Amino acid sequence: MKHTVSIFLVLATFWLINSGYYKPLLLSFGLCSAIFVVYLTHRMDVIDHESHPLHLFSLKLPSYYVWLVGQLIVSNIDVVKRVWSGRNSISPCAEWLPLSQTSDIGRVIYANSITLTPGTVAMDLEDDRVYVHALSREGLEDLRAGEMDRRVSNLERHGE
Amino acid sequence: MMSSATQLLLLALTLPLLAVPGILLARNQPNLREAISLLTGALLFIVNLSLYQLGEGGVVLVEILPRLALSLELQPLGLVFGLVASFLWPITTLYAIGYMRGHDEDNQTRFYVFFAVAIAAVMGLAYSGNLFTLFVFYEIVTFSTYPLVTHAGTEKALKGGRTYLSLLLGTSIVFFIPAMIGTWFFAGNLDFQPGGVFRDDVSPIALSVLLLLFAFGIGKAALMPFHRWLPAAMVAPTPVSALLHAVAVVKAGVFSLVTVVVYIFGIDTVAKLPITPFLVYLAGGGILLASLVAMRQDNFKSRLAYSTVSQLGYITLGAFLASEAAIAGSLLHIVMHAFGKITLFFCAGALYVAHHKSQISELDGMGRVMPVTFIAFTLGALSIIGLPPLGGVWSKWFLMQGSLDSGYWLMLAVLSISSLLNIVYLLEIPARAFLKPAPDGATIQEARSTSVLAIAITALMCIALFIYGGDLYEFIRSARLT
Amino acid sequence: MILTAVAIALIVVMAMAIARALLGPTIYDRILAVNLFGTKTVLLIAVVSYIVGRPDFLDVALIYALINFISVIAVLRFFEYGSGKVHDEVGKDA
Amino acid sequence: MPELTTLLSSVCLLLGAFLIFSGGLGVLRFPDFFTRMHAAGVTETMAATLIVLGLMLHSGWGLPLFKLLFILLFVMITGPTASHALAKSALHGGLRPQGDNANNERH
Amino acid sequence: MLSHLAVLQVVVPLLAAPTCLILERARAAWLFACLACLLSLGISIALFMQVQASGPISYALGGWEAPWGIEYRIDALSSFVLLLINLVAAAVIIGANSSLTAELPEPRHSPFYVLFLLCFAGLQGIVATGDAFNVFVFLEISSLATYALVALGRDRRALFAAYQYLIVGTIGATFYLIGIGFLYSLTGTLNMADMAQLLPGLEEQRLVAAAFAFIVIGIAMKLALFPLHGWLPDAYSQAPSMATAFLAASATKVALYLFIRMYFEVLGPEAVNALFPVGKLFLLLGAIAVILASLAAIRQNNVKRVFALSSVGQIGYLVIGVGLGNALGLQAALLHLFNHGLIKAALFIAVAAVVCRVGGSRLEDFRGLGRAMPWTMGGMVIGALSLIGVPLTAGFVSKWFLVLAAMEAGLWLLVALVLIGSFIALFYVWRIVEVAYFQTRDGAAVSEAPLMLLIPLWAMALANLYFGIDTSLTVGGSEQAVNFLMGSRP
Amino acid sequence: MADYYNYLIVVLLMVVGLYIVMAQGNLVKKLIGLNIFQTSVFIFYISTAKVSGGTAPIVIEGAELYSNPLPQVLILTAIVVGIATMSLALALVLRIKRAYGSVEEEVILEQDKPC
Ligand code: NA
Ligand code: NA
Repeated sequence: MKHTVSIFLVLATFWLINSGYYKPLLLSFGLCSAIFVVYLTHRMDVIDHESHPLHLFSLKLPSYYVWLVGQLIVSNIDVVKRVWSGRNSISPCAEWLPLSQTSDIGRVIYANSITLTPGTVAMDLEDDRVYVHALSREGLEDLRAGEMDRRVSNLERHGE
Repeated sequence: MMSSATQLLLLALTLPLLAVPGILLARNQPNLREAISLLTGALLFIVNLSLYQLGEGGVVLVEILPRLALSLELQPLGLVFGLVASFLWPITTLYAIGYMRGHDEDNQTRFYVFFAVAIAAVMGLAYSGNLFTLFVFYEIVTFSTYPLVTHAGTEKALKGGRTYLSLLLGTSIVFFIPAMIGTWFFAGNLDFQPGGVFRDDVSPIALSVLLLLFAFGIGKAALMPFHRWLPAAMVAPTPVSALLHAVAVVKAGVFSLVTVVVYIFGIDTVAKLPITPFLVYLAGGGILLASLVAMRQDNFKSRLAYSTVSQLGYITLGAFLASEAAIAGSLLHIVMHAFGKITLFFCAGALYVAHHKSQISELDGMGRVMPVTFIAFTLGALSIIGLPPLGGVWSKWFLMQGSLDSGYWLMLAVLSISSLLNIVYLLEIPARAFLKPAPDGATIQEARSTSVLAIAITALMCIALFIYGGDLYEFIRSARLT
Repeated sequence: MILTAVAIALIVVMAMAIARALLGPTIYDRILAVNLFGTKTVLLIAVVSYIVGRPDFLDVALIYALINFISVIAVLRFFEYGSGKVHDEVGKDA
Repeated sequence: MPELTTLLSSVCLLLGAFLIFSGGLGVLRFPDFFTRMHAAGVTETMAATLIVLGLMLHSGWGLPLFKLLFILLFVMITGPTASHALAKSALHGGLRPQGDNANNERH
Repeated sequence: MLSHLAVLQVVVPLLAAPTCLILERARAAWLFACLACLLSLGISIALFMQVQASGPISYALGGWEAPWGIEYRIDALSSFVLLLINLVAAAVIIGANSSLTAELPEPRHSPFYVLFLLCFAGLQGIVATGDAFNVFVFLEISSLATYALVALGRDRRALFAAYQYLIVGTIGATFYLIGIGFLYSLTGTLNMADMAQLLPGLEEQRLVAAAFAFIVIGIAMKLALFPLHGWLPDAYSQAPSMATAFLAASATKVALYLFIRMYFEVLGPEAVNALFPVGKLFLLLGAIAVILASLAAIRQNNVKRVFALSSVGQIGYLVIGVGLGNALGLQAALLHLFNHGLIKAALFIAVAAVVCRVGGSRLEDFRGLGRAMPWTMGGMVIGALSLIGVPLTAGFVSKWFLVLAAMEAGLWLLVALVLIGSFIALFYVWRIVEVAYFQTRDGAAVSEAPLMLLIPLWAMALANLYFGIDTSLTVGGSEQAVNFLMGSRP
Repeated sequence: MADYYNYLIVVLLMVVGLYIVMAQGNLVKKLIGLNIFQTSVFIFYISTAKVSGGTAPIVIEGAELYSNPLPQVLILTAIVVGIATMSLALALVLRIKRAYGSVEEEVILEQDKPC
């Protein structure tokens, strides 16, 4: 139920922000469409903690984001450097790395974070490992060091 | 208040159709079924006789477009044809009883039903008041006779039927309809009227084209080269052949042609058209050619078929000669040939039913086995050849006079030569039958009594027509042709 | 002024993307290029909407972002399963 | 104060433009599909962020701000998803990255 | 009130469609669809009589006057065509239930009715609206419904046929859209009547010609005019039989209506022919269609295909009538539009009845049906005779006018072609009649078709006879339409 | 309309789209071609509606010259219709794929040959 409510709220705000017109007619249209979408999601049966992970919202999430943004900046600079300094500066490699998350959503967050940071891409995901392609061996080693893995797991641990 | 002519015309049209449900209901009691056909036939003949008494009158059945209607009209030409057809229907039925049962054919009910429908169509055709009506009934004749032609239902019969239908419908769709629409286009109406419907300002070329279209479009007239359907239709049982050759189909054809010449073009116009000589010679050539082909046929019925082709040549010739005498000649010939040829076919059928002989070479001495049949055959043959004391004399006489009037001397020769050929290929049959020695142990064995009766009647009619031919001629001349 | 510069940069990158799309060599390079092109279009629209002073074009950018993402996924699915090779997964998706 | 925001936005925009360009260059220059993917990633994350940020500063308070925010969020969410899907299907499609010394027994 | 009928004509089926979707039970949906179609038929009759009595009816949608708003305009031509569509639709929907029960699984029934009503509404919209773009919308509504209808067919080939049709149809509709775009940019209006007024005054007649070219190609695809007819035989032979009956009788006719509207009212023959001899082109294509399609029909072994190809040929006649450009030719085209609608309805309903009982429409499936299904075959024969153009059937009347028109134009070769065409028709029809009546059926006995199929079949068959004998309605209606079209231009 | 470059683009897209529809054997690619073809027409409409110097026809203060909104409305409709067509077409392709196991034209025709 809470998922339903939250998704409805999300949709409603999305509408309110995107339509600049606050006239009863248009507002009612917005209401209708939001309800309709909620109905559809129900029919598709995709509203649950998987698709709509409320339980992850906590103080740890922002702090993780902050850390992630930091990572982003660093890795962006790194990749751009390699772009300008030409081919022999890169050492592409792909490997399976272990992961410690227990829930699907956790693994997905980890994999997405990997992909989000330039220089590394999660290409495949299995229960206990993720197949990563990195632009440079260093990037892969950093991941193997496992800080990101730990942070995500801790994020998820709060969820239980 | 409908005039009695109107009522009688409608009656003539509907009477045969009224017989249809009766025939269908009685399909399990053959005697009752045939009785219905016979009775209706007799009634129909009486109706036609009373129409003959009235002499004039008409009725509009339905108007499809302005000046395009189904309408019936009494006129002498139609009366002659109507009388002949309605007289021969019961006779043929009489004969068919013997034939069909002697042969115990399947689908006899279907046979009698479509026979009746065909007769109804012939009535409509004979009394049609305009070209459109004539066309409609002409096509109904075609469709209603198809099941008769394919009566046997064998692949051979179906093949023959296909030729029959495709040639007749083909010619009428590709030639007849455009001719009709062209007539409408130039004349503005299609009503039959003595002297023709066209105004004088229509170019003779256009008229010639139209006449040519009619000549070939009316395929039932079997004008060469569109005669193939007639031999093809030989697959039909003999009563049907009789119907085709004497009563309904080919006669419907030549009658339509004569009507078109007289009432659509007008004989004076036709006489002046540039195309006419060509058509005359075409008819003459057809007469001789078909006769020559007929001589080489050993199959009894197909010899008769080609004989018909050439005899029809006489009638079309008379139409194209387009003098009053010639027209009278061709009308007379419609009658004379009807009785003559139906006799011949009856005889052929009788032979087939009684002795399963269909080849002329098998007929040696059969005269002693079937004396009545072969005497009748001889009479019919003589009538067709045109020797006294038989009806055929009259028609040939007036046709010859007609070709004299129109100045086609060559046609005299054609007519006389073809008569000689007739003698050769028709009289060969009784000659074989009577002069050759009989097959050993031959005893008299005619076909069934009803058939023999029919044969006798038609043969005697050939003589009667010699006696009353003059009156018939007078009646025909009473028609306003111009 | 600066906005224009950014727009030009974006257009140049889009040109690069097209070049990559043409060069390939693999189909995935092309899809990658197309996706890149799309995401840059989103930014371009956003920038242009400020150049011409009609921020309401931002809606267009947003919609375009949506469509671009969906279409890329669709194309990927097509090349994974649909391209003539028999895969029953397509059937399941009906 | 306004000139400060203008300055900031200009910086963001120019930086973004530069990163974007670098990304595009990478997509052109890098040897194989997987490496190009990383270059593309650059343009989707930081570059996009910077440009949108620049625009936000430029537009000032109002609805457009939120719309830009949405756009940014969207790019951030869909970008990696798209590249992941790409990489995955490339892998399925039989494309092998260079320096792939992983034991692919499950492939 | 009467002016509201103009829009109700479209709205009734358009609203009935979703209602059928809600009534999920097939039988309920069917009854409701019947109700809607009969109501619509009533409306069309009322409109026809109204227009006959007192000129065109105009209705401004939402009160916006043309050219800004969308105008619904029922004149002699549209009321004539509407009458045909409604007659056919009523006949088809009445028979649909029986035919579907035999042909399709239960769950596909109510979709059929929904799509049927949508298609019906779309077709009527095309005819009823006076707005060129609105025409496009309705064109697409009806087309989409049609594609889906075809895809409902039980054979998998139906899917591919529907796909092919979709491609061609969409291209056609888009071409039409381009043409309208040109006309709009030239005249600044989408209202066809206003276009007709404005176009003659323009200098850029070349652009007008371009617009016309696009529109003609677009419509020709919908019309299945040779050589753009490829989609038709597959679509018609794969769709559910009753769908085929409806489409064959109405869809191509509406396309021709649109064509006539554009050619004669909006652009004007003389204006167009001054730039390019379109009329001659139509004559040529029509003649080729008549001959080739009819010849192809002879070689078919599936009766549905035979009649489908014959439709392509008959479309040839229609186009010839239009191409002649004289009043008589146009009237012939309109008459044949109406009569051929009735003919094909009768024929395809008969085929549906056969499929319903025998399970197939191959030639050999017809063996001995003359005895086994006398009523069905009787109806089919009447339709066939009308198709050939035998006197006292509707087909004869239109052929009569067509030949007269060709004679008036002095095109004697065309006269010959038309008649040869119906001669060939005789052949392919005869093959069926012969198999049905003169060959005997082996295997399981076949019973006569259900009454609910015989009723519409014979309604159509008798209509063929009636309009072949009492031509006052058809000839009168078409005459009015011709006078309206010929008079509509300065 | 001084310069006709927009027509040039329209024609180019149109030809490309039609070519793909004709030349491609793959049903999905055909549809892509069809889409391009339709899009060209949309562009045609919109570009003819452009009033030089006019801005998007959403009323704002300080703008007096707008482009012609009607064609844009029309094309909005046309786009919706186009999407409907496309979705129907794709649904058909899916079912074809299930029935024939392929979306290649010649494969499909090959399978139906014996009939
Ligand atoms: Na003879
Ligand atoms: Na002779």
